[in-house]
Amino acid sequence: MTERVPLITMQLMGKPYSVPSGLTIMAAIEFAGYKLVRGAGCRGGFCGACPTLYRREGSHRMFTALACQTLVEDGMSLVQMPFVPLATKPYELAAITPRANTILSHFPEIAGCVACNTCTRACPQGLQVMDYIQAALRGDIKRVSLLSFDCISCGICSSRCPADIKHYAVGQLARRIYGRFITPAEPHLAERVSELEAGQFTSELTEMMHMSQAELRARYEQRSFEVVDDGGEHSATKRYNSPVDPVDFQDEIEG
Amino acid sequence: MELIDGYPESMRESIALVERTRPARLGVTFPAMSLEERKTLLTRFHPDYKANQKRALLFGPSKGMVVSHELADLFEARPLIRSSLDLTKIDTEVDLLVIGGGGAGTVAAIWAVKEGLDPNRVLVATKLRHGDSNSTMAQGGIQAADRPHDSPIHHYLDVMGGGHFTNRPELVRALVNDAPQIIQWHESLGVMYDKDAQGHFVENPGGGTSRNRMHSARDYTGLEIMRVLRDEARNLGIPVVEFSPAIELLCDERGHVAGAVLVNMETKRYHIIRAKATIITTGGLGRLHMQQFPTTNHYGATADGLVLAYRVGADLVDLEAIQYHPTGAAFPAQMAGLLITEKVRGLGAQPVNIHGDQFVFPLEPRDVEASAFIRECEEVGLGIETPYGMNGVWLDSPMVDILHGPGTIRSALPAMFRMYTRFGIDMTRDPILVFPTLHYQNGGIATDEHGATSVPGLYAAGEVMGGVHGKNRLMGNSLLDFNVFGRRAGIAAAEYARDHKPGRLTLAHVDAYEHMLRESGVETTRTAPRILPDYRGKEALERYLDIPL
Amino acid sequence: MTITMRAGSGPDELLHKVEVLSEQHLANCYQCGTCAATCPLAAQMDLLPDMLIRHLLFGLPGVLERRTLWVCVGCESCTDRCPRGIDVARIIEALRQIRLQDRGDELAVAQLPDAARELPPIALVASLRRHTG
Amino acid sequence: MQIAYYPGCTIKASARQHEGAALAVLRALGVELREMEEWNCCGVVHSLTSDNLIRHMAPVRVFARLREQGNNEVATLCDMCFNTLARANQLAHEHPEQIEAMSVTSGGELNYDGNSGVLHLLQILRDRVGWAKIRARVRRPLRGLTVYPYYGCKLLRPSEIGIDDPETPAVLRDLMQALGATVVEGSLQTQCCGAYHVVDREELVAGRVAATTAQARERGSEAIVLSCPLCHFNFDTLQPQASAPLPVFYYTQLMGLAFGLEPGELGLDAHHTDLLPLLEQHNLIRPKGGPA
Repeated sequence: MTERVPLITMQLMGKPYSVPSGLTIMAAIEFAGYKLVRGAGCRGGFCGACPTLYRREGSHRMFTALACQTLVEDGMSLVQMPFVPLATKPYELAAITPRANTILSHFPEIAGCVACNTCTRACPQGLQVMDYIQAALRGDIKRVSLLSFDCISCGICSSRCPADIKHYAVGQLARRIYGRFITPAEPHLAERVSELEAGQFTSELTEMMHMSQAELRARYEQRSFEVVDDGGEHSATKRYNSPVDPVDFQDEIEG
Repeated sequence: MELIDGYPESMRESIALVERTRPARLGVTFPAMSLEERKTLLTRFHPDYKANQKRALLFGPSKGMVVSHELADLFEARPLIRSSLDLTKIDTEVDLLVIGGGGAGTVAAIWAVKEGLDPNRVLVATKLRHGDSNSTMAQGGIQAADRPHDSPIHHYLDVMGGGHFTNRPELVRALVNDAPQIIQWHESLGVMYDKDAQGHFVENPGGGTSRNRMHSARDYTGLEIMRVLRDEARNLGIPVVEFSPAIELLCDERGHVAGAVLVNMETKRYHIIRAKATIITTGGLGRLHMQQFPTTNHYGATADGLVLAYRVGADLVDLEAIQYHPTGAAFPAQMAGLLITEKVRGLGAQPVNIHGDQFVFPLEPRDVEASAFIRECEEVGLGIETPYGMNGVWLDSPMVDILHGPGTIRSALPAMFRMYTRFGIDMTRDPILVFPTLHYQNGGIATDEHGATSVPGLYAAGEVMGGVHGKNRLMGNSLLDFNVFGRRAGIAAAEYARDHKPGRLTLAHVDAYEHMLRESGVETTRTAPRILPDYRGKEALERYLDIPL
Repeated sequence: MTITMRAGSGPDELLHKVEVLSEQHLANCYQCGTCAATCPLAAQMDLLPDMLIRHLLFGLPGVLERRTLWVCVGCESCTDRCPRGIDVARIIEALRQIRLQDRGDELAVAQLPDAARELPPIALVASLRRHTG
Repeated sequence: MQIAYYPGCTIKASARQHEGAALAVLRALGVELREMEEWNCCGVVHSLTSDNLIRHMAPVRVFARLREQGNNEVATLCDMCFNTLARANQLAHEHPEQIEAMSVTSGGELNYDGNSGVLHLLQILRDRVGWAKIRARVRRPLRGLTVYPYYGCKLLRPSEIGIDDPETPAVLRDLMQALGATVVEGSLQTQCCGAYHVVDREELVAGRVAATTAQARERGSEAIVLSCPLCHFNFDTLQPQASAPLPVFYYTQLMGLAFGLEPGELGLDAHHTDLLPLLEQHNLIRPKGGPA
């Protein structure tokens, strides 16, 4: 650090600690002398191991965050909530028939949603959680899947819900149903797998395995490359602009 | 520090130059290097090629292998338990013990059960939570040659070339051969890969690939695969014990692996697990912070499995080479080292220097790309300095939306976008600063194509296993690797468990290891496995009292 | 058995709570029995609506344990036909709410039979609203 | 005519045929229902106590969203949604302080003044389209078909919300007569079917359904016609086993038939009780495998 970093005070489970500003909550907890066993996972916002509840001076509200993705603030009073109990009935995906009430029959408690939106406000990923639960209630599996896709299963939604809904488990089931039954299967895949099973590439692969390094290098250097974006039917990149993607970050940018 | 939309004034000046050169750069890509040029660059700039940062292993089956000091320290360390530990009372008796609850371990357990093992006779032990792993953090994609104009042959060549032709051919064959089948399995499990309306996968290029075969699920590909696998394992009723790392393998009197000693990290109670077969799937080593590089890895990536396997005499391979991902975040400080997926470059973002000029082909293999970034900062001196001293180069992310239409970043890279937004940077408008970060353990425990190590009863899969990527892994082959070899190891271990019975448990190898340490003249109080890195603040530790409470 | 009758006079906590929650004045009831006569589910009730009002006014015990609370489905026939303008459905809703707050859910969602899981959302949502707190 | 449309959960689940038929019929009448972009469950039953604000959040949120999306009037097909929304609207209008309290606890998301209009589809048909126009659109009158209109509770009660006289409602009768059907009526038309008791007191619902269908049959009815998706589910699935069940129609399906719309649009095969024999008997659809 080339600048001198001012110290701030955070309350960790009620005890004040003086920590440098600019740290994430997780780094601040560690700076204070805690060795985390629970409450830290990927440390990059992907695993959901570090849900944190906190209050701020001057607000009556409870806030939620991922400790590894949020800067510590002066006057913050926080606790980590590294585990949210989950109990779900096992299911066999292959045995499910996707119907309008499939999700509801697995999770009847979603009928208790009062649309209070607490889950959405609590979601550290900024997902429209309540809307995907509502979509689940009316059997719109596609919408549940798209809206819940960025869920990291931290469980904050579930801990805050007055109807005790297990939002992240609802999203998981919907996505698996969507992925397996609702999106069409890749047409070329079965063909390629049966080619492989028939041993179509075996002799060429075996041949290459036994090539000298020099021969292999020569083949490698002569490889042809696929044009990155040919604009044709199989153009890889042109499909990235998915018109159905509902993720909206407008609030995050402007807020 | 005054920030303007997330960046300090000093960096804003350079961003203006990047914006100025952008129109001319669209559609003009810096040429790729020849193999000779790559080699020169690597030897001069890649961290792995710095001789003073490494030393040879003094003993054991891979004696003489030159590895990073940080890794050598772990091999030259004392076990956490003595051979006198009471092994007479076995806590759990299973057919298969899987050590590691990330991608490879979960896949192995699922396939062992599909192969016929009773789920209640399988145990997955994991150090953190089920799924806390590098698998979950993988963003960009998974390779599989499943389109008509692609083939396992092309894939094979790409993998071999990327690994500098040091890969074990039979492992690469297994990798490319099983890939389409793995994708098909994922489809049946309901993994939501990016697809078009007809079901065609969206397939993108990655560094070092000659065909577009990168399957993705937005930029949460690893998360999506991992959470589906975890859900499937739960539905199959496979028991997982969390926060319980293995601290030592157990052998029987023949020296065959026969289970492990687990420790509950919260109560410190140990558990003796006797298993007919054991699979190590403990992942990588980024949290050893080689040469003090930041890392993209998860909290538990401390090479525990390598240590355990080496203690029972398993061969290691290719651990000389560690993968530095070219694009770790370099600004802001809170994000330092976090992965910026290669998909950003796959979608057209160019790396540029302080003047906004290109200096390298955007999709060289990772070690080459990383070395070029280091050269630009350290030798050429055209890196961009951050207020806290770290240097980096720009990755011109706004190009993605320009090339593919507004909204592409938000829909194809939501994790990246969300992460930068949290720290006040809009990557659709401004470039992002990157520098190489410690990413992947290329080598590891040596196995055959069925995951069997040189020690009977012990299997390995995933990042902890070596040989398949040679000295350098290509993007999209780690998600593939843990699926292919997790599956193969699960099936092979299940078969092994059917015909083998472990004998009396012993920790004699611990004595033998201590003996080798002494013989090699290593005198140390270091212990291994490391289990977790220590990030506690210096001031707090200076006043730390180690007293019983 | 001794029953203490308070006949609407004196403090009665339950009566008071019901009156506040339902915003109805129970003493307005003159026991004509129209509500009971009009209720399509009266046959399943163990205390008819008019009697229920009387029991509350008298402070008789056991009102909260009556099946009537859960049999009433809120069709509001009684409400519409009451010559004294009493919203009987609100009185029963108030009792349900008091009971749910005291004793917890009347419906075990996790134990719903498979057949109930095949119902339209409308049935489950309504049932959960009336049977869970 | 364009009206914002709130479908409700069940319309998207077990009552899709009602929606399909309604949209087809309205197209034929030049009315367009435009589904709200984002909506949530209305809560189904209006909470009747004074301090249960959280239960009012769902319908109030529907109105807040309606406004956000630039509308001031909303139509619905479902009787329970209609009732819940209309009463929440009334609550918001009469008790702004309660809406304010809800808004405060929900991060200011729930601002609403209670000044929107809520329309049941039957009101649109009766009051905006008119029976005359409907009669004029009939291509294949339901001549000879005798139906028993069933209203249930939520269309009619409480009377300040209901769309018709709670004691002697006429809207379904008038509509059916406009389509050319014969209508028989009875005292049980306006009595509750047992509603959500189907979840855990099914016998109670079965009793109500048995009594009502017996009355309908006694009066010579060949079918029940109704509006509410919950009533529909109960009548369609819980009729006594003893006699052949009476077919149960949504009025929109009968309108579609009378308008001569494609039977495929009307979801006639989505019912538990087979509708087709009766329709074939009255020549309202072509028998399967019959002459084209």
